[in-house]
Amino acid sequence: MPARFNITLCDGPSCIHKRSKEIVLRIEEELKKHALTDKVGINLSGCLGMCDKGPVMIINPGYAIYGSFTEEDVPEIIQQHILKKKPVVRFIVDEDHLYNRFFRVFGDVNFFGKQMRIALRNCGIIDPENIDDYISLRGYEALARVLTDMSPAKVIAEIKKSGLRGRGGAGFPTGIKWELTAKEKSDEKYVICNADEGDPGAFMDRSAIEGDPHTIVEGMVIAGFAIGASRGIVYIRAEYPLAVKRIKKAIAEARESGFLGENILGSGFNFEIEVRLGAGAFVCGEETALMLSIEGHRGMPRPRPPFPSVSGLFGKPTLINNVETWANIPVIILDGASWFSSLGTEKSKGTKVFALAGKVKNTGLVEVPMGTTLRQIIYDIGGGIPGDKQFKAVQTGGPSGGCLSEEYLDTKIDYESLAKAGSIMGSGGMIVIDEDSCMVNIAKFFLEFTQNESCGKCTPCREGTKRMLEILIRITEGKGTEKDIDKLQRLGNMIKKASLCGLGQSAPNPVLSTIKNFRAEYEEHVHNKRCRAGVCQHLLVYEVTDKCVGCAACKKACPADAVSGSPKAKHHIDINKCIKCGVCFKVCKFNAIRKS
Amino acid sequence: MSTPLEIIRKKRAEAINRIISKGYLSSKRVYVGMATCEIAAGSIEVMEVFQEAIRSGLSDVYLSQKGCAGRCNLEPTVEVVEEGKIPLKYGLVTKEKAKAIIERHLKKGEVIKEWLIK
Amino acid sequence: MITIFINDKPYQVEPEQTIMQAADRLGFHIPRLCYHPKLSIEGACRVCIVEVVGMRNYVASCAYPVSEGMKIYTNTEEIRRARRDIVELILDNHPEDCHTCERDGNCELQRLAFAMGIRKRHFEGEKKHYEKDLSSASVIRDPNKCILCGRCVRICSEIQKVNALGYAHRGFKTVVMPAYNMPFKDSVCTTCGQCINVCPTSAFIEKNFTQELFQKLGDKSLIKVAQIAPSVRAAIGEAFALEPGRQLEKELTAALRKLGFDYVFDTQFSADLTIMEEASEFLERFQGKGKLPMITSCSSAWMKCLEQFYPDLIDNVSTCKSPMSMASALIKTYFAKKIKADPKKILSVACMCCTAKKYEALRPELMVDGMQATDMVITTRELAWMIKSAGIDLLHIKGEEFDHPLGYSSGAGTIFGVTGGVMEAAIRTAYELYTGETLLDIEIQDIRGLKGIKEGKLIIDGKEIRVAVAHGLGNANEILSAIRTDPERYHFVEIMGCPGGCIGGGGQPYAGSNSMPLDEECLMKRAEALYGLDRNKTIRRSHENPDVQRLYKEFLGRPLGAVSHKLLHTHYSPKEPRGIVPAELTVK
Amino acid sequence: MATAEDKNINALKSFMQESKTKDHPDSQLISILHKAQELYGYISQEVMNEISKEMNIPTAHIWGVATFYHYFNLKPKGKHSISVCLGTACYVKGAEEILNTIREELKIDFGQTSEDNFFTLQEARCLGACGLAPVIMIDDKIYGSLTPKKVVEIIKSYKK
Repeated sequence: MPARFNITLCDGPSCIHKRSKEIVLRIEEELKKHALTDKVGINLSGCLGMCDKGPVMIINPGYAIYGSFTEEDVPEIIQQHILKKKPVVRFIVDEDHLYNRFFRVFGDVNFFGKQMRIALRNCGIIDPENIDDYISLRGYEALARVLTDMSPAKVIAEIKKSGLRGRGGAGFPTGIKWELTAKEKSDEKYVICNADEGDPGAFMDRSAIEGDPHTIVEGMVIAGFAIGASRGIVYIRAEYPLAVKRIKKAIAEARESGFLGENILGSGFNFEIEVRLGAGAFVCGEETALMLSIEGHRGMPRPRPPFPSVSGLFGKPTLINNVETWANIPVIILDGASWFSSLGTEKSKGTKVFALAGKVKNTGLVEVPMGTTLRQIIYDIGGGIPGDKQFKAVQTGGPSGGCLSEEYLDTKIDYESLAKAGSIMGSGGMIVIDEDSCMVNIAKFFLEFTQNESCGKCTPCREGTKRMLEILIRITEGKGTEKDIDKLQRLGNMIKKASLCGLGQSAPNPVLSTIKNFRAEYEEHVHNKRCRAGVCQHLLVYEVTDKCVGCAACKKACPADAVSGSPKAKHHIDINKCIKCGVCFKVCKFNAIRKS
Repeated sequence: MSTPLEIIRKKRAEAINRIISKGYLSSKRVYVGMATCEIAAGSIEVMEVFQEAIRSGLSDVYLSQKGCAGRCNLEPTVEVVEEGKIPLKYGLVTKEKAKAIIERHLKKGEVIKEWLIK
Repeated sequence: MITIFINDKPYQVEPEQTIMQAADRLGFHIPRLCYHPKLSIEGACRVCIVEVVGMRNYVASCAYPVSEGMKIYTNTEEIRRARRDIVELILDNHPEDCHTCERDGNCELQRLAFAMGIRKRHFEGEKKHYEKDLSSASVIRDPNKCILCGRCVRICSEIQKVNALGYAHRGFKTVVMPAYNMPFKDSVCTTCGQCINVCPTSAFIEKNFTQELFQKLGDKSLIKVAQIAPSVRAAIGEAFALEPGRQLEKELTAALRKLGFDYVFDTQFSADLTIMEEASEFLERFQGKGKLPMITSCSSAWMKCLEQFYPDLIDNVSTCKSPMSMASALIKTYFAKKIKADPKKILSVACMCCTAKKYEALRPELMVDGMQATDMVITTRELAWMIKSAGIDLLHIKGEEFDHPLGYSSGAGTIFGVTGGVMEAAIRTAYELYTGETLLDIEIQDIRGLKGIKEGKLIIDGKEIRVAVAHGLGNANEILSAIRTDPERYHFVEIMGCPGGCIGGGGQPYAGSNSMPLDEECLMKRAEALYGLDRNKTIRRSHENPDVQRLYKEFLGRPLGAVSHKLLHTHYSPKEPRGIVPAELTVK
Repeated sequence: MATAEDKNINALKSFMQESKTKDHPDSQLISILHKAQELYGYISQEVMNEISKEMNIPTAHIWGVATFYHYFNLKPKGKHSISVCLGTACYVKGAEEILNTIREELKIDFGQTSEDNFFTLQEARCLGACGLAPVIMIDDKIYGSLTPKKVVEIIKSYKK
């Protein structure tokens, strides 16, 4: 059973100076006293960056940050917070809005206990259509702070220091992107929020905008100030009408309250945001295609350089970040880059939101610190595989990502580890696959998607993915050869390196990674004409079982005359004539047809 | 001249006052999930049940919508917060369940344990 | 200068250029397909990829700039294989009918496939299948042959600003087509044929009349009459592997007779005639009878463009027919009478550098006595093919002279084929007609050359005349927009639909294996061939052409007279669909 | 008297007038197409011609954009539109089988309208109801946890 509580104690030099080592001992003692040792985990962390308030301790769930206490206060905190589930307010650092959240999500500790919510901090907590709710939880305070006593350079330095990387897929350091755009001289610059979330099965951005649209607005205004831009654009899928409505409402409310428009909060800074709708093209998530789409063109990516930071929308320097990245900005400003960078792994800081779906008990949106393992997400948060089925694979990164097998379950979530394992972080889709799914078919599904979404501009993606798909279809129909697997790899590797944009460059990933991690399944399809998951229709064998009453429904329905038998006697399917259409299976009212 | 920080503090105080004036300090607060996913699962009907109840006299309850907290498979969700108590979240709420929550939990204070998200 | 390494060897190159440009100058010809120096960078075909040390992926050399210390590999085993596979992918979705294809032996894709060493196929699968569009009078569109390099789309929008073509649908289903996939003939297409020029395959090709013509040439009951446009002689040699710039006027005349034509006339003669009419028309307008500026009307693509894009400027356009249509009108009247033949028995064939002339020939306004004046138009390419197909040795043939009475031309008629030529010829005549003096300096340098828009001034009898010349419909747009806002800006404007004028026409020979279509150097050489012909003539002014003078004396009377009006002038009217030149947007 | 048709075209025209007052009016093309679809349910050639004239954008370009984005319908739709979610969660849970059932039942494929003009079949990437996978949406109503048999019943219920 996973630990229900987690105590994270700052182990920085200044906290050690304030007797944090002794405090640990005291906590352990106290836990023992209440027989809580196996219900509460204790972690030590690097400096949490609140040295003036040391010693500092976070108790999760709840993110209650305790500071400026002594060993003597430990029993009270343990008894109140953990036993009585009532945090000791007087030690809680700052007017911490995170505190509020503790009780809010408490009823749901299995799901939320391992999570850490930064980007989604307000999602499911506030009324997204009421700016007062957002403001009451320190909303727009980060913006106010920036406008009060930070220079643009200082804002950028803070974002750089936080180690935040783009949450849209590639993981480019956000601060550097800001810096590059800031240093371009131009009469006009643009800030864009990329909300063209198109991965099948991913809905992080939609939830974030629907649940907390103001944080996006706030993040964008801060960026506008930092890079010297006065125009922002939210490019969002038209398929998300509610999200569109809420972001529009948030923009209007923010304008009314003086967080947008002229002379924001009396600072003299001006910034406007408009909303542009996508129209059903996955490739528009690619930044150059997105900008062309805003300009009123077909969303066909163009070669880079020039990069958007130099020549982007309407030829002006442009800063593009995705929804989740924007949602992190206000928190970094409010709680500090040091705190943010204390979370996560060496190269990937903060948290990441995943849309957990597929064959897992608790499907949903989860936000976890970088460095959490796949196993923790799938089993601790997701509750494992339903129906006692066997875990087979986890697909991360959507159609651009890869499928990882069981041996990778202890991979820590960060950009580099996932890439090393053969997948990507991507925008955060996470699909759990169990033994009932065929990996060749899964690869086919993703490739069908990218093939359908290819813009058609460059040859490798337009023509190459089509050929790969044809080969996969051949394999799933039992017509594949050993050479086909080699061809998939040859094409896949070429398409990865030769395509114009990220869509093409990553389109072969699901295929290549399944060949790498599940080659045996491919070979079974090719050599033994067998699909172990029983998914590939053409490889199925239909048989009549003893349940057959001889109603002849299947015989009449069979388009290939493969069924024989006299009335009221058990029928028989001629495997050689059977075209595996499955009609007999569908028409049988007695469940007498078995496919295997 | 106030600094932006001073302005925002003032705005926050105003915002909190507005929220309170809408009945935030009622003894029970009810939050209905109203994101696309929740709506797809039927949360609009659920919301209507609560709204109707308030219209027909249910008092001392603060009703609000909220975004998606991420529990896809248990939607629609309804959260009941009672001052000083642990918040409770109901999952897979239907119109009928919503009526029961009003009758039993909101009016009589009886927690319907079997519908809670554990 | 910066240092880059190509295949491990250091080179000093200029910064601020692409890898491809640098490599070209160093003698590395990186294979390419969608790239065209006159068009925007597409980066789509991925044939020009190279490896760059430190880059995770291959780099499209047409789009990527060089930088100090960059290590580039253009020919490793890996990149060769990737390129090869990319070209094979293109072939996989291309009809494998090379030996029955119009461009067999002349096809960029075919050459590329050969150069990539594709001897075996790995990835065949489903191919696209679309209907051919045969509706246009000039240009056939065959989407099955299209490899989506987008050059046609770019030339149509960027150079011509016609925007008749665009990409439609997406992914594997992407097709280049006119709006709504409407028949080409109903679109805004001006039939200029530049899409044919830049197409690497035969997705665009002229409507071919060679078989029909061979058949008719064998018909003994017909009197077969040919005329040759100036630019045909300047370029046809390229189809016979000659370097650009060698004119084959006399050889062509001989070849046409060998093909079976009874009379071979020169469109340059009627060019002289055009100048007589047009210069007179200009002088009339200049003296207050009619609208100024006057705009030339020789280019049939421009005429279609006028009616659809600039109907408000119709009154500014000269009413003169094109030289081709003037010649054809005379062939079926004046000449028919002369040889005492039934004009209905005359087959009038025009050999043109142009695809739009095929469209022009069908214009009902140009009918003469109820007959189509020009029965058939073939392009330089079609003519070259016919000569080869008939086994005529064009390069070693003994040259012959044109027939009379429509065969003799002045140097002014010759330079009609080059941008600025009509204007230059008109000035040579107008000046002398108006002032009665001889213009000494007849080579007007201001309006020569390949600059998009050329302006000049001349003083006639103390009055300033401002002239402007544009070639390519995109450049024309600039001048026409200027005229719309300031009608006083010019007095006389020449517009040619194709880049370079007729020498760059949509019917000219395909570029060879080492040249690009619309290559400027090639255009300059074609131009020089015509300027050379002009220089070597004793008569260089249209009004001095003795055959033209005789024609007026015997038949026409005087320029702008009643007979002229009937046979040599025409009219234009607004047409749908209305064309649109967007203000800032170029189709991407 | 203003017909519905006049009303629509006037609404579209005034939307375009407003678009022209903004910076980079050409860039409003996609918004205008959205507006047109909102008004007419689909985008006809006549409407594209209208946009072309009003906004000074070549029809070939408008056509290219309209055909690139799958959100735009270029043909009128049936009385009801069925969107089959092909998001990953639904796919893993059998959306393909659901889709094939609908295809067989109505004899139409994506983007097509049944012969009786009753149903138009569309694909959706994720309807945001992953918890109910596999799902379809008919008009605005979501049907979840489907089986082939259930789907057939649902379709039949609309035909009654």
